[in-house]
Amino acid sequence: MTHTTDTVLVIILLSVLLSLGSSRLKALVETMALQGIMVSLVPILLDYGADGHVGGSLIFVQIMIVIKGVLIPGLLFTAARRMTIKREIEPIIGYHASLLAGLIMIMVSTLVTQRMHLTLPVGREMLLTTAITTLAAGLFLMMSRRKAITQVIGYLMLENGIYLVGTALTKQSHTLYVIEFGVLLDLLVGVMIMGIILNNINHAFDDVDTTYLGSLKD
Amino acid sequence: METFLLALGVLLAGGVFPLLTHRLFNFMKAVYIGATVCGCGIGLYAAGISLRSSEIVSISWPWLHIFMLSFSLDSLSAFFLIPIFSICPLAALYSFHYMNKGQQSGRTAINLFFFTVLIISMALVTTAGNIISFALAWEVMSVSSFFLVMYEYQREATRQAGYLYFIFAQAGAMFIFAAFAVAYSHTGSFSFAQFAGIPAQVKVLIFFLALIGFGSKAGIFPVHIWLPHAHPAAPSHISAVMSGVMIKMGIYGIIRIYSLLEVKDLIFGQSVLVFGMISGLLGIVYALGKRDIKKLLAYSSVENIGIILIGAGTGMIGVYSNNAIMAGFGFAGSLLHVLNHSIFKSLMFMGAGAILQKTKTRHIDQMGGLIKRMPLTGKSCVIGAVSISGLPPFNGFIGEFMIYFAAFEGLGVKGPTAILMMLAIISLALIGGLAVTCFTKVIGVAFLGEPRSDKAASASECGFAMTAPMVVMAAACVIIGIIPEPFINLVFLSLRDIHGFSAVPPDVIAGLARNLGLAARLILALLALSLILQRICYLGKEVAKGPTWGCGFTRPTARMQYTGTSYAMSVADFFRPFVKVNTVYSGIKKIFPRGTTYTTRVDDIAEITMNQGMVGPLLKVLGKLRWIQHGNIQLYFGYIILTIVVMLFFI
Amino acid sequence: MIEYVFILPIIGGLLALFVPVVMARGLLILAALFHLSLTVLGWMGKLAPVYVNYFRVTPEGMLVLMVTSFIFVFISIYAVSYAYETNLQNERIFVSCMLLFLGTMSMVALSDHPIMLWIAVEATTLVSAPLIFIKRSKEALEATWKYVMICSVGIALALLGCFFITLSMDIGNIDVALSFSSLNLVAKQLDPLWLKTGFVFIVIGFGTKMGLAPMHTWLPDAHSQAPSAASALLSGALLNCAFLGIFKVNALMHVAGLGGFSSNVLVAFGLLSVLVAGIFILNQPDYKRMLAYSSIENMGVIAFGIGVGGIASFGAIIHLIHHSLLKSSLFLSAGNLLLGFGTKLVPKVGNIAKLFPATFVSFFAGFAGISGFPPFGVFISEILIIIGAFQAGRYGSVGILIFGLLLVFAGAARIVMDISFGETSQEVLVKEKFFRVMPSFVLLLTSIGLCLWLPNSIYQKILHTIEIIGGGFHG
Amino acid sequence: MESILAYAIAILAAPLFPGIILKVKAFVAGKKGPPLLIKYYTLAKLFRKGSVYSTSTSFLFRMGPAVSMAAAVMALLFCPLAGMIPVLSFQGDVIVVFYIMGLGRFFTILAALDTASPFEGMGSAREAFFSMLAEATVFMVLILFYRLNGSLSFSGYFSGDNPITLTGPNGSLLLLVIVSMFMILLTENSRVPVDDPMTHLELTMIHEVMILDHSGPDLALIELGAFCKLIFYSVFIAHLLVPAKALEGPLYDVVFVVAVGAIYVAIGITESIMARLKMNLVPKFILTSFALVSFAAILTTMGFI
Repeated sequence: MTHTTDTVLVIILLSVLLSLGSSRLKALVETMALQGIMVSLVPILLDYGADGHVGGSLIFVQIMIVIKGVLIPGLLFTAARRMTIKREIEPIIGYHASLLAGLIMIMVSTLVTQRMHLTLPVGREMLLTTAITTLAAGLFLMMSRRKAITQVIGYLMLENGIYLVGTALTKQSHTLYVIEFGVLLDLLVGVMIMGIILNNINHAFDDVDTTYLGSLKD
Repeated sequence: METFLLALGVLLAGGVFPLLTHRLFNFMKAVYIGATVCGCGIGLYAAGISLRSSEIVSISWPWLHIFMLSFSLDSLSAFFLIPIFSICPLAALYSFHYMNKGQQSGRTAINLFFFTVLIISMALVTTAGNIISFALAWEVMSVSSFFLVMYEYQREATRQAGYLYFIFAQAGAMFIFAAFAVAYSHTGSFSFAQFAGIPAQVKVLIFFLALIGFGSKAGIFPVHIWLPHAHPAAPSHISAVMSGVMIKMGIYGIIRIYSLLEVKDLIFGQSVLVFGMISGLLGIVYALGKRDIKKLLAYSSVENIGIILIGAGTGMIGVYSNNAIMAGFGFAGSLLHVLNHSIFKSLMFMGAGAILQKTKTRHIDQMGGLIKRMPLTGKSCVIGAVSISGLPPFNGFIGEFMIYFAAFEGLGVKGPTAILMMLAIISLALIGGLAVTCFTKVIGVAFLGEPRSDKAASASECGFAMTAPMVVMAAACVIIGIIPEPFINLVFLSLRDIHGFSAVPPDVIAGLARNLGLAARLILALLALSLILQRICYLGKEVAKGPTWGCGFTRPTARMQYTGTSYAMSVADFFRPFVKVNTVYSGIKKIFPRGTTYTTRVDDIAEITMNQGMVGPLLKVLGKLRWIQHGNIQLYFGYIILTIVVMLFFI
Repeated sequence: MIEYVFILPIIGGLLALFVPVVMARGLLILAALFHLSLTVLGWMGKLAPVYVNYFRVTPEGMLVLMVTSFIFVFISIYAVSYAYETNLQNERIFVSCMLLFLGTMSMVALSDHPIMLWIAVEATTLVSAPLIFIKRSKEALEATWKYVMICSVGIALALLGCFFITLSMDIGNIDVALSFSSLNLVAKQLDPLWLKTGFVFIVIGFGTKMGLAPMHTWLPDAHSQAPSAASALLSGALLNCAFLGIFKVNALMHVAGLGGFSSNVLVAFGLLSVLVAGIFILNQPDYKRMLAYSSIENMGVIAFGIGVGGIASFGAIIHLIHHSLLKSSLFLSAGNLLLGFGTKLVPKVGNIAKLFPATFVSFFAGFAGISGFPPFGVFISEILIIIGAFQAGRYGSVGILIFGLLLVFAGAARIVMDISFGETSQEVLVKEKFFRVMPSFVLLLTSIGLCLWLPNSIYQKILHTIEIIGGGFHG
Repeated sequence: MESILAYAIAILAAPLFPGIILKVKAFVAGKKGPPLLIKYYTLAKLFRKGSVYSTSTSFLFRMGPAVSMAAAVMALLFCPLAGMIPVLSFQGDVIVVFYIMGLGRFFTILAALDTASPFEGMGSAREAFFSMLAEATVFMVLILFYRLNGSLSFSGYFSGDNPITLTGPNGSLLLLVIVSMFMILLTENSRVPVDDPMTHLELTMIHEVMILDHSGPDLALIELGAFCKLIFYSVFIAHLLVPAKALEGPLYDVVFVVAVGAIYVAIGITESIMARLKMNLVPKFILTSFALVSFAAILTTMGFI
């Protein structure tokens, strides 16, 4: 099923590039939903390719899809809807430059993957490249955008990337669903809290621009 | 040792007492003084026992599973206990009338409590037997003295002084800890006993770290800066104890660490000597330039620390060159000066305190004529001033003489030592001359002549609790001066336990002590004779009273008297490159000028250098770095990423 | 079943959302006391974990748990009195989050599985965010945002680190349960490169939470904006929990023979933190921020001590205990000042020696303690750390450390003296009250007490804790 | 016994010698000058008089003369006169002597400041400053002597196996010492070019202004002390001039007394041919003497001797 996996990975990469180039918040959230679903699919595809036992993980993947693909984007969507300004007007790094940076990130990730000298199962190089790109793009997004909501999206992307790294690198045998679930729950609650704060920021400043959030300094 | 602990116990009980009974103001003070005197008496007795017997007593308890708190009492410790236990009760007595504000009884009680803590911690510093006990006692000493300085915290100057002192205390402590830590890393034990086995280069490092640390407490020249701020800020009996006793703990530390390291190098003695000379000379020059009497006395402490270090350095070089007389007299002079300085400096500070209480000013140019209004204080201070200038027949001379003696002995040593000894002797001579200038200024301007302000004119003698300690100390100055034999024997006795110290032939000591005593008694006798002669000459003659001859001025006023500032200025000017003299002169304008001002101020170059050369630039650089916390969350993410990138290079 | 230690507070926390405010207050104190008694039982070894895959009673965990539990009792007393006096809005949320916070922190202390630890640490971030936000001011909002975002990103990196450790297992072809205790047994077979990478990410990740520079940026904001009870908890307990994560991985590194690397990393972060704290404490206009930076400094000192190892690691653990006691006491005193003056600005407050004598004593004593003056325990720990650093031959590092400590001391002393003795024109809004003063005194006295007499069980726990990283007295 | 006799003679003869100075000065100026015994007359006159004490003064004002007198008399005790051994002597007595003189100065200064007169204050400041510098020279001389001779007492310097004399092995160095000691003598005894005892302008005075308010027996004591001090320094220099080993017995004593007289003559000639130095040049003058001795002392450490 490498084809499917690769397709999924390419979609993830595309979503990364899309999010780097998009200025509309709504579109960003939608992209994230797509990415969340795709990321959730990766382990099951890999697993299926390996030995075919799907069982418990299937339920888990469903939960994950719900959380990453529906709940979290939903939360963000609600948050975004309340905002008066629905565009990232003046990003710190422009969209074209961001896209270019995204391409560079993909290249660097490929390089890094090769330099790691890991004996990965077939097909996982691509996964690792995607993972690192996603991770880096997440961090990049957080640094280069002013809107608070974009930062949450960046954070989600970072999480996705890390999750992918985890899937790519480690054997599934370590997976304890309690743990996975715990991580997910943290993510969900985290985004919920971020959402609440976003709302409050929006309420307090009439915008979710982080330039307003710079009064605490030395 | 039990006696010693009993003394501490009595002191502690006395110290806690005021906290409980501060509403009964005078009763509290009386009981406190009683207990302190009692405790210190017992402590002196314990020190005496220890000096007489040659065995070293010690005691220790386990602490926190990992340490031993150990205290031991050898002859050197016992010697340093003497000033602690003899000056402190006098200062406590002094405080009875000095701290006379009943409405501040709570604060007074706290002050008395910390005073006791200070006494106890100083006693423990001198007896500490290992690294941990020393550090503990040292820190308690710093923090308790800090609170004592902060007594009058409403004043801005006091807060500044307290702050400065706090910083210096902590920085000094850090250096001491570092020294101990280096030692520990080579001995692997907290005990002092194994210090001797440390490799020679490491010993140098330890010694210099400790020298900086102890030096900042003692007030060695470049790190003395806190001293002239803290002493004026503290209540006078506290300044007396801090200046007379506490800073000697720094000296104790230096001598102790020297003795423990059993050093063989010349560099130790040389550096101590050089620091001594610098502190001595610049200390007294700055003292001369100051107008604030307590600041002046504080700088004079720097000077006396310098003299003590010159003695100690000479002694160390003597040990290195196997010259028993040089070693013996160097150390002995240094120790005797420790004792002497504790007496006369406390006396002077108490005198300053008495003036301060009565005239409400520390500005020396606003005093004058006080000896007629405060005769006991004045006379005691004259004796103190003669002693502190190192003049015979009082005690200051005895110590300085022994240091001279050692230094002259060192002139015979080959190599660079002779040059150093020459410098030491010249410095001592210059210090002596400057001290005379400085203290004639203090006495002449503050106590003699006509009062320069109304407050000085209306001053009166202070209470017996304040004059009694001063009289006792003045008497001690005289007694040590004219009967020096037992005291010289005492210091030689306390040198016993210093390592590398070979005994000086007793006949040399005895001969010298006898001669000094003889000289002192002779000058007193001659003085008595000439006084009698003077009296005889005036028998039956008419002695008239009249105004001072005005040299042609018909209406001299008190304000026309020579001020202390002018008195000192030519000397301060002479040392110009090391002393910054700031003059503000408004000039004479127009044909009929009016109201011009002229002020000069002497600034401490160490302080200027510290402020402008170190603290200023440092604050500037650090201020620039505050940009780090920029408030921008994107930047903060950037830090994290940067850290990752940097760290990945190190994997 | 030791899991009750965190389950009960979490249940209590959830419950508190639905009961009347008065009951919630009672619940808070009750839960705190109950937690303490459970902790004591656990300390004595009476309770064993049930989910052995995830939880385990370790000496370091018990130390942290004990400290947390102990200070929580007194902070809760303060918090109740504080909430009562200030008519805190959303008090139920406040109480609930306090309890959840306690629960998640206890969970951190007991976790043995790296990712469980991670989950618990992330959970502490999430449940403490409302605590910071409780006042709903714009500044609080900003602080909370920064807190949540920076910590989340940081902790996400720690998760990456956990994955790398798993990877190092896979490469070493080891198949054991993923838990610190089992990893320690096979540490030598782990792939060193990936273990090192994992360590770096975990240090950066949990270091963010612990407040190591340069990831500390959220800390002064969050600590200064949170209500003082929460600040005390953040500083006194939360930072320790994050430290625990680093400590465990560091121990693993030591067992794997990579102690040299991990030590250097910790020393570097430690020194940087101390210096950064020094920079910002000088001329700091806000006394709560000053305390926050002081926490950064102390975390730096702890990291430094652990990194140096040997006798210094003993010092570091002692430092951890006493820092928690003293810093939480300081934050509680600062809370009294904030209530009393209504401002956090140093130039506006002053003369508390006269206006708030009891708070003055506790504040000044706390400051003296945290600066390393006896009879407080930081004195011992700083000496031990300095000694240990020299023993390890890190002369340059210890020089920087001492410089940094002095910077911090100089800055803090200036502020504390201005507050204590300086003049103020501010009016006193609220007088100090017994229940808001008592907790800080108890915490201070505990520090003094532990400096006079260290119970054997604590001593043994510390020794066991540092045994694994080669710490101790004769090593 | 001999020593005590010599000591008594020295004190009694002390006022005689300043007469020589006056005579010499008069001679150079082409005048007749006062009688040789003028100082005795003055003293006698002063002792007969009463005094006026300023209302500003205290007991210290009266102590000043007594102390300065006692100090000078004490210093002479340690000084070997001619061929006699001194009345008292021990290792280190030189230090005691110079410090005792310091004591005298201390009280003179206090007595001056006690009068509240601005001029006396000014004089005191100068006196303290200059004598501080002079002290450095004196101690440098002591250092040099110790290195030459290993002794720390006056009697030790000029007796024993290795006495300090011009004819000795280090005679050349002593020339430097003699010059600088003479300069110190001029400084310490307030002679031209440092100070002018004859001046009438208080602003320019040093020593004289300090004793302006003393009168009668007090002034006499001060004068007597000053004479003793002068003779002390002269004797000291005379010892350097007259070779100890070359002459013996009474002849030596005679030559010695002549030498002392010669020094007074030299003072007189100096006073006649030199003008006073400007006040700010005085420190330079003293430092010159210091430099001379230091040069000599450093030579000894460089291995030349």
